[in-house]
Amino acid sequence: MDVLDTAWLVPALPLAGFLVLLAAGRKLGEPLAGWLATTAIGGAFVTTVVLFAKLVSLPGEERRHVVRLFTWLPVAGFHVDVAFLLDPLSITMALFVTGIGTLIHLYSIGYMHGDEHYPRFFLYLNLFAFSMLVLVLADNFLLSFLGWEGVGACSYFLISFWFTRETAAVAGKKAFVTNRIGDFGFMVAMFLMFGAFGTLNYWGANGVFERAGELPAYTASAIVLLLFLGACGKSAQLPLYVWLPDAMEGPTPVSALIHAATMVTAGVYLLCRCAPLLGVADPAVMTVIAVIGAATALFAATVACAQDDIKKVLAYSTVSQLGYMVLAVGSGAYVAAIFHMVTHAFFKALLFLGAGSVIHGLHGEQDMKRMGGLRKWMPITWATFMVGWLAISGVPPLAGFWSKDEILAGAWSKNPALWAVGALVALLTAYYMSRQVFLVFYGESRFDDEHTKPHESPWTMTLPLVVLAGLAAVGGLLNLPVLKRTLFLEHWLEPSFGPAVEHHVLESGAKIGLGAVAGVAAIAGIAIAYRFWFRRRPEENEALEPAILERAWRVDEGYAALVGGPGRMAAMWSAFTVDKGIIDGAVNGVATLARESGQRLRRVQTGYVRNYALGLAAGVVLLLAWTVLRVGL
Amino acid sequence: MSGTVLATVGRVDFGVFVVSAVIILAGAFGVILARNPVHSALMLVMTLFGVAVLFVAQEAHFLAAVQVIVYAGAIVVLFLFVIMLIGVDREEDLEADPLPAQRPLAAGLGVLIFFLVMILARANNWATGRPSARGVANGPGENVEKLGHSIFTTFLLPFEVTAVLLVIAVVGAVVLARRPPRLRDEVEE
Amino acid sequence: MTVDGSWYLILGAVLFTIGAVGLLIRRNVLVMFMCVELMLNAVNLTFVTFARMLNDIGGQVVVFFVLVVAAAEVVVGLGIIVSIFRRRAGATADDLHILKG
Amino acid sequence: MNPIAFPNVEYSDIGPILALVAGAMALLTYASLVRKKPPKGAYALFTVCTAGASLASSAWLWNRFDERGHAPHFAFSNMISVDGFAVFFFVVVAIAVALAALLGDSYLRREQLDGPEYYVLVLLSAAGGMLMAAANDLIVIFLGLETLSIALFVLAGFHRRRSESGEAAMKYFVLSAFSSAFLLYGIALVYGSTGTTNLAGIAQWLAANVAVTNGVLMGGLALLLVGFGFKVAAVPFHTWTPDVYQGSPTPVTAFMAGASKAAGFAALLRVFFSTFHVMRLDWKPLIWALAVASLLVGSLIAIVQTDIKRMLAYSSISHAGYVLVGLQAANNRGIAGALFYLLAYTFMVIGSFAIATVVGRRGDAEHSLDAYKGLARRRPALAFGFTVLLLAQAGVPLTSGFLAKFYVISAAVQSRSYALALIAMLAAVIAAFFYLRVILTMFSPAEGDDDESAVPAPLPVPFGVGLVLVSAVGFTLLAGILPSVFIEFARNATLLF
Amino acid sequence: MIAAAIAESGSGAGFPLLSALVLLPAVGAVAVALIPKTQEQVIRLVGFLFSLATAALAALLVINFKKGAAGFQFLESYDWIKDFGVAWKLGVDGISLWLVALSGLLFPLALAGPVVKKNAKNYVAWMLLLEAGCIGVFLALDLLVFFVFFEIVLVPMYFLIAGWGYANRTYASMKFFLYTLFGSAFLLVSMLVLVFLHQKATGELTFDVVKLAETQTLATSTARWLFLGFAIAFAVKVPLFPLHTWLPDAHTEAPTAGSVILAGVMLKLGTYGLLRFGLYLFPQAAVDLGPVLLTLATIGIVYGAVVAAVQKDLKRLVAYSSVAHLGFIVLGTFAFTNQAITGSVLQMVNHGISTGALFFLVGMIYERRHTREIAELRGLQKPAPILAAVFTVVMLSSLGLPGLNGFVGEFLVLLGTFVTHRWWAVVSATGVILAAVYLLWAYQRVFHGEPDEANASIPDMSWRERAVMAPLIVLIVFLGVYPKPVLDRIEPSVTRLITHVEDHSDYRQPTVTREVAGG
Repeated sequence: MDVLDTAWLVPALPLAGFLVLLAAGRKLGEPLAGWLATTAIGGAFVTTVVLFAKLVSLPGEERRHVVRLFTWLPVAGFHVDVAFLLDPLSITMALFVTGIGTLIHLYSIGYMHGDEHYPRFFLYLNLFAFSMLVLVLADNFLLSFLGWEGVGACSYFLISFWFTRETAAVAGKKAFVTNRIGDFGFMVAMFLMFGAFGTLNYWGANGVFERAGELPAYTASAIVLLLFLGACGKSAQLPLYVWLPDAMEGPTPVSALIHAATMVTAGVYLLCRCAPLLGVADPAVMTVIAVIGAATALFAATVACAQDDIKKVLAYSTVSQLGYMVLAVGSGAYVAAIFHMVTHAFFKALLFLGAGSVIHGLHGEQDMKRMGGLRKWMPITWATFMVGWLAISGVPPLAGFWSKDEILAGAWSKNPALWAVGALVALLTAYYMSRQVFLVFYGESRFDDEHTKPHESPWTMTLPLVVLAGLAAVGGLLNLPVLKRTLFLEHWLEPSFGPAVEHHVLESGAKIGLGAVAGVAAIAGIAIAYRFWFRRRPEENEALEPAILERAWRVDEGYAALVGGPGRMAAMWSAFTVDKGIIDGAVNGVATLARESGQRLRRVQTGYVRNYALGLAAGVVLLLAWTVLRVGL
Repeated sequence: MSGTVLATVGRVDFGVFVVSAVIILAGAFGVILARNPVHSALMLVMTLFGVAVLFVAQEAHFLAAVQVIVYAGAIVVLFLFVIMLIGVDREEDLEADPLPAQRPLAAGLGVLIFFLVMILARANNWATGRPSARGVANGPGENVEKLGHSIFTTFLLPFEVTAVLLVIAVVGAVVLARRPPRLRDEVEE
Repeated sequence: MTVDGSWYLILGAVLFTIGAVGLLIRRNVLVMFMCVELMLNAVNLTFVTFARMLNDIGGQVVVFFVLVVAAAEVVVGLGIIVSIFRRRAGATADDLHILKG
Repeated sequence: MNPIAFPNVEYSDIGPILALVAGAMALLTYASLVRKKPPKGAYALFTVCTAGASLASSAWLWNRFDERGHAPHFAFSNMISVDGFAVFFFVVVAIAVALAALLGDSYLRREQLDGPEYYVLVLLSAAGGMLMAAANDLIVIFLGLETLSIALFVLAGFHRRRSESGEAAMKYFVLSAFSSAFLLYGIALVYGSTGTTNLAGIAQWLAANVAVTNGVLMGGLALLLVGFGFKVAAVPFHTWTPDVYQGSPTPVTAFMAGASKAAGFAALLRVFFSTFHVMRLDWKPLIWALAVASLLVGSLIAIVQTDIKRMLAYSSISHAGYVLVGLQAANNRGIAGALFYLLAYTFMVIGSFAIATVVGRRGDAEHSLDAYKGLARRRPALAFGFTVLLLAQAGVPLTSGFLAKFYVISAAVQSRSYALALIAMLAAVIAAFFYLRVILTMFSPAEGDDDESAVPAPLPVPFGVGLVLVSAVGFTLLAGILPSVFIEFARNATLLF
Repeated sequence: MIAAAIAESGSGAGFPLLSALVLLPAVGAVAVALIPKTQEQVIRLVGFLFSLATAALAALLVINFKKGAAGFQFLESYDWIKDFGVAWKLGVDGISLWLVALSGLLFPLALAGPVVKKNAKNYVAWMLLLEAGCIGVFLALDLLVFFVFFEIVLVPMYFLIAGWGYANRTYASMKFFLYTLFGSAFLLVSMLVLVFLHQKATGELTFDVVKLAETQTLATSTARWLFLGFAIAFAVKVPLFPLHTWLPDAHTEAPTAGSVILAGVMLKLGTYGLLRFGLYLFPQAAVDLGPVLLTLATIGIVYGAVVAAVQKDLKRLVAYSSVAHLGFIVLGTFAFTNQAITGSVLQMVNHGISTGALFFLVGMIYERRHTREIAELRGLQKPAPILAAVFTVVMLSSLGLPGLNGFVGEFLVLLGTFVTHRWWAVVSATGVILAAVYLLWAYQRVFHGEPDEANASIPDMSWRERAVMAPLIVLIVFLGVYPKPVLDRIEPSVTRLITHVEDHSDYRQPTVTREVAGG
C-alpha cells in the first residue's frame, strides 16, 4: 500500500477527536479533553509530515496523488467523490494548518483553563481542523466547499463561544452571514463550471483545470470573479471584510488559529488553487483582484493605526496582510502569496497568542491604553512578541521581510502604482505594530497594579510562543531569493500552479532596490511610532487617532444603515404589508366576501310568505323570458 | 245544419263568451280587490259560474255541473264557513301594503307573465298537438259517458289515486282541527 | 262561427294572471287561497278549451282530477288556517314571520 | 251505453305503492276500531314493516326485469312505467319511510303527539312520491305530487303546540299551491301543444315534430320546471325550504328532505331527460342556471346560519344544485349520478336530522348551534356520527357524499360543462365551511364543561333514533368505501328506463 | 417501455406490501378507537406500536426495493369502481419510495414525542388515520385513489389542529381545510377532463396514471389548461407563493406533532403531485409553463426567507422557512434535469427531516416556556445545552450546510436548474444567504445572550426527547455525508421521467446533465 493512500488519516484524526469529544467530552473534562484534541491534531501533523516526506521523494511530475474514499453525490452525469488530492500545494497547506493548529491547541490547554465549556472548545477546534483539512486536501470544488462552509460554521461556533455575551453572539452571526455572501459566489461559480465541464474535479482527465483552456474567456472571467467573491468573504477583503474585526469576540486562540493563520487564508488558497483558471480569465479580472487586494491592505492598515483594543489592531492587521496576499494573487505572484500566507501564519499566530497571553495575564483586559510596561512582568511573552513585531514590520532578515518583498516585487511588475500602495502599507504596518508594542510592553503601567498582578503564562502557552517565534524568525529561509536554488517554495509549488503561472523576472538589481525601499519603509514606520508612542502617555497623541479611523471609516455604520434601515424596512413591509395585508388580506377577503354575500342574500328571506311567492313569480318570469328569447320574439 | 243557423249559433256563442268573460273577469277582480273576505268569496262564486258557462259553451257539460256543485257549492261554502269560524270577516285595509315594494312588483310580474305567455303563444298556434289522442271529445255521444269511459279505462289509476288523496284530506282535517291534548307532566323518554 | 279557441285561452291566461297577482298582493290568507282557486280555474278553462280544440276527451278528464285535488287541498288548507288562526285575530299572512333569514 | 272494458291491470306492478297504501289503511282501520293504546313503538314497527314489504316488493320487481316478458314496460293504460328508474325511487322512498318512522316513534312520544296519524300520513305521502317516480303521465305526476304535498302540509303543521310548526305548514301550503298552479298551467300548455299528457305520447309527438320550435310547448316546459324546481328546492323556487324545514317537526323535515326531494327529482329527471330528451338543447341552459344559482345561494346563505335545521335546509338547496348538475349533463352518467346522489343524500340528511331530533330535546326547540357545544364530550358516538354525516355532505372522500359529487361532476365533465363542474366544486368549498363549523362546535367545550364535576343534562338517544343513525352512518361509509354495488344499482336504474 | 419496466420489477405477486402499508395504520386507528378512553397509556402504546409496525413495513419496502429499476414496483391492482375504470392500484418507484419511508419514520416519532394532555384516544386515532392517508397518497397510481387520499388527509389534520392546537386554532384549521379544498376543486375537474378526453381518444375509461401518461392525446392548449388545474391544487398544498398564507397559520396553531407531520409529510403531497402528475401527465405543458412555476418558486424562496426573518413567533418563522424550502423543491422539479429533479426528491425527504425536527424542537421550547414569542426567549443555551446543540445541528441542516442533508438536495437542485434556467438558479441561490440570516438571527435571539430568570430555569432535553431527536440527527448527518444509497434509487426513476418528458415534448435535456454513457 502506498503511503500516500493514508492521506485520509489527516482529516480523519481531528474528526475522530471531534467525535470522541462529542460523545464523552464532558466526562473527560479538563484537561483531558484538551490533550485529546491536541493529540488528534498532532497526529494529523505527524501524518502530514510523513506524507510530505513521501511526496518530496517523488519526482516533480508525479507529485500529484488522489485518494478516493467513496462516492458522495452521484446523479447521472454529475459525480462527486469524497477524494483527497495530495500535491505540493495541498500538502503545504496541510502542513502549516496541522502544524500551527497543534501549537494553538496546545496553547489553548492553558488559555482555556477554568472555562466551564472547556471540552466544547476543543470539540469545535477539532472540528475546525477537520474542516480546514478537507478544504485544503479536497480533490474537487464541492468537497472543498464542504470544508469551506465547515470552517465557516466552526468560526461561527467559536466566535460566539461565550454566547451569553450579546456582542459575541452578534459577531458570530455576522461572520457566518457575511461568509455566506461569498459562498454564494463560490456556488454559482461551481454551477458555471459544471455547466461548462460537467464535473467539479480539480485535475484528472476531465478535471476543470485540465480543460480550462477550452473555456471562453468571459466564462472563465465570470467563474474567477465569482470565486473571488467567495474569497473576499472568507479572506475578509473589501467589501466583505467587516466580520473579521468583530470576530475578535471569540477566545484568543481562535483568533490566532482561525482568524489569522488558517481559515482566512482559505480564500487565497482557493485563488491559488484555481491558478489555471485565473490564467484563462480576462487580464482585467486579475487587475480587479489586485486592486481590491491593495485597497484592502491600505484600508485596513489605516484603521489599525487608531485601534485601542489589542486584538482589534491585530485583526485589522490581518485584513491588511490578507490584502497583500490577494494583491499577490492578482499580480500573478502565487508563490509569493503562499509564501506570505505561511510566514504570516507564523508571526500573526505568534502575535495573537502573545496578545492572548497578555490578556490572560491581565485577566481579560484588552485595552492597550490600560496596559504598558508589561515587559518586566511577562518576559517570554515580551520576547516572542518582539520577534513577531519585527517580522510583521518587515525588518530583515525576519520572515515577513522576505515574503513581503516577494509580493511587492510582483506588484511592481504588475503595476508600479500597486507597488506604491504596497510600500505605503508596509510603512503603516510597521507604524501600528510598533505603536502596539510600545503601548503594551513599554512605558509605565496604566492598569491598576494594586489589584492586578500580571503574570507569565504556563508552559503550555509559552511553548507555542517560543516555537512560533523561531519560525517567524527563520521562515524566510523557505524561499530565499538569494539563489535560484534557495527558492525552495517556488520549485516545490510549481507543479501545482502549472503552466499558467507567470514568472516575474526582475533583474536582481531592481529586486534589491525594491527590497531596500521596503526595508526603509519598515524602519521609517518604526521610527515614527517611536517618536510618538515610545514611553509616552497615550493621551498626548489623540491627533493621530482620528475618530473616522477609530470607527473604521464608518463602514459598519454604513452597512447597518443599509441593511438595518431599508433592508429591515423591506422585510417588515413584505411580512406585514404584503403578506399579511395584501396576500392574506385577499384570502380573508374572499372569505369575507362569501360571508357578506350570504348576509345580503339572507335578507331576501324576509319571513313574509308573500315575498317568497314574489320570488317564485320572479323565477317564473325569468324562465319564461329565457324561453321567449330562445324561441324568438 | 244550414248556414244561417251556424251563423246564429256563432253569434250566440260569441255573445255567451263575451258575457261570461266579463263575469269571470269582474269576479276575479272582485276577489282580489274586495276588502271583505266574504265579498271575495262571493265574487269567486261569480267567476266559477262564468267558467262553468264557458265549460258548457265548449260542450263539457259534466264538468260544468261538477264545477257548480263542487266548487261553487261545496268549496266556497267551506270558505265562508271558515271565514265565519275564525271571525275574519272584517275589512282589510287595501290602501297600503306594509311590504312596500310588494304591490308594484306583483303587478309588474303578473303583467310580464301574461305577456310572455302571449308572446310564446303568438310564435305559433296554441294547440298544435295530435288531435284526439285519448278519445274523441266533441263528436256525437254523451259527454258524461265519454268522460266516464275515459276515467275508468285510461285514467283508472289516477282515479284510484284520488281515493288516497281524499283519505289524506280526511286524516289531515282531523289532525289539524283537533285541539292538541294537554301536555302530560311525566314524560317517558 | 264559433269563437276561436284562442280567445278562451287568452281569457284563461288573464284569469291566471289575476289570480297570481291577487295571491301576491292580498294579505288575508283566505283570499290568497281564493286566488289559487282562480288560477286553478284558469287552468281548467285552458284544459277544456284545448280538449275542444284537439277534440280530445283527455283534457276534460284532467280537469276532473284537478277539481278533486282542489277539493282536497281546500280541506287541508282550511284545516291549517283554522288550526293557526283559531287563536289569533285576523288571518293575515304577514303575521307569520318568525321563521326567516 | 257501451259497457266499460276495464283495462287489464296487474297490481303487482305497483306492489311497492300498494304496500304503503295498504299499510296506511290497515293502520287507520286498526286505530279507529281499537280503543286500546297499542304497545310502545308498535305503530313505528308496523310502518317499518310496511316499508320493508314495499322494499321487498321493489326487489322482486327489480329482479323480474331480467325475466322474459317482464322487461320494463308501461302499465295501467300507459299511466305508469314500471322500470328500473321507478324501482330505484321506490327503494329510496321506502328507506325514507322506514327511517322517518323510526325517528318519529320516540319524537312523537316525547312531544306527546302519539297516535297513528303521523305514520298514516307518512305512508300515504310516500305512496304519492313513488307514484311520481313511476308516472308516465303528467296528470299522474300531478296527482302524485299533490298526494305527497298535501300529506306533508299536514305533517309540517303536526306539532300544534309549536307556532313555528303552524307557520311552516301555512307557508308550505300557500307556496306549494301557488307553484302547483304554475305546474298545472305548464301541463296544460304541454297538453295543448302536443295533444296529450302522456309522457310516452309526448315523446312520440316530439320525435315526429323535432324541427319545430314550439313556443307554447317551451313555455309549458318552463312552467313544469317551476313546479318541479319548487319541489326539489332549486333556486329561485327554494324560498319555502328554510322556513318549512326549520318549522316542521324534525322527523317530518327529515322525511321531507329525503323522500320529497327524491320524488321531485324523480319526476324532473324522467320528464326532462327521458320525455323531453330531444329538446335538451333548450332546457340544458335553464338547468345550468338553476344549478349554479342553487349551488351558490344555498352555500352562501348556509354559512351565515345559526340554526342547525335552517342550515341543513340551505345545504339541501345546494345539494339540489348538485343533482341538477347531473341532470344538466343530460347523459346516462349524469342521471345515474343524480340517482346515486339522491340515494346517498337521503341517508345523509335523514341521519343529520335524526341528530337534530335528539339534540332538539323536548319541544323541538334547541336547534341553535350553541346546543351542539360540547356534544363530543357528552355523547361522543353521536358527535362522531354527525361528523361523518357532515363530512359526507361536504364531500369528503371515503363517504358516499364524495362519490355522489364525483359522479355528477364527472358526468358534467363528460358532457363538457367544465365551468359548471368547477363552480360546483367551488361551491363545495363554501359549503365545507359551515359543515366544519358545526363539527367544530361539537368538539368545542360547552360553557361549564371545564368544570369536571358538573353533570351535563342527560341527552337520551332512543333506540329508534340510534338505529337510524347506525344505518345512515353505516350506509354513508359503506357506499363511500365499497360503492360498486350502489353505483351499479344507479346505473342499471337508468339503463332500465 | 413502461410495460417492460413493470414486467422487470415483477414483484407484484405475493404479499400485498403496499396495501398493508396503507391499511395497517388505518387498522391501528380502529384498534385505538376500541380501547376505552381512560386507558391513556395503553392507547399511546398501541398507537406507537402500530406506527412502528408501519415503519417496519416501510423499511421492508426500502430493503426489497430493486435498486436501479426505473419503473413501478410492488404493483397491486384491484378493481374499485368498475363503472369508472377506477382501480385500487398501488405501486412504488424511486420517487415515492423515500416519501413513504419518510412517513414511516416521522409518524412514530410524532406519536412518541410530544405528549398531548387531553383526549389521547382521539388524538392517536387521528394520527394513525393521517398516516394511512399520507402513505396512500404516495403509493396511489390511480388518479381517483390519489385524489381520495389527497383529500382524506385533510380531515385528521383538521381535527388535530382544531382539537389540540393553540389559541387561534379554529381560524387556522378552517383556513387550512378550505384553502386546500379550493385547490382540490381544480384538481378534480381537471382530472376528470383528462380522463374523459382520454376516453374519447382511446375508447378506454381509466384513471390509471400510467395509461393516461403513456398515451398522450391532448391538444396543446387543453393540456396547458389541465396542467394549470393540477398545478393550482398542488401549488396550494406546497404551498407556492402567493398561495401560501394558510401555511403559517396552520403550522403555528397546530400541535407539535401536527406541525411536524404537516411540514414533514403533508407539504410533500403537493410537490410530489407536481412531479408525479404534472410532469408525467402533461409533459409538454409542464415544459411550456415551467417558467411560470419556476418564477413563483424563486419568488417564494426569496420572499419566504425575507418574511421569515422578521417574524416574531418562532413557529411562524419556521413555517415561513418552509415556504422558502419548498420553493427549492418546485424549482428543481421544473428544471427538467436529472440533478435538479433528483435533488428535489431528496430535498423533499430532507425538508421532512430537518423541518420536522425543527418543529419538534420549537415544541419542546414551547413546552418549557409556554411561549413562542422570540422576544420572550433568551439565552436558552445556558440552561439547555443539549437542546441548543441539537437545535444547532438541525438549523445548520436547514440552512444547507455541506455535510448535512439539507445541502445535498439544495445544491443538486440549484446545480441542475442552473444548466437550464440560469437566472432563476442564481436568484434562488441568494436564498441560501437569506436562510442563514433568519435562522442564525433567530438562534441568536433564542439561545444566545444571558438568560433571564424565566429562561434560566428550564430543564434540558429529557431522555424521551433525545430518543425522538436521535434518529433525525443521525439521518441529517448520514444523508449529508453518504446520500448515495438514496440517490441511486431515486435517479433511475427520475431519468425515466425525463425521458418521458423528452419523448412527449420538444424539450431536450442538455448533455452535461445526462447520464454518462457507461458511467
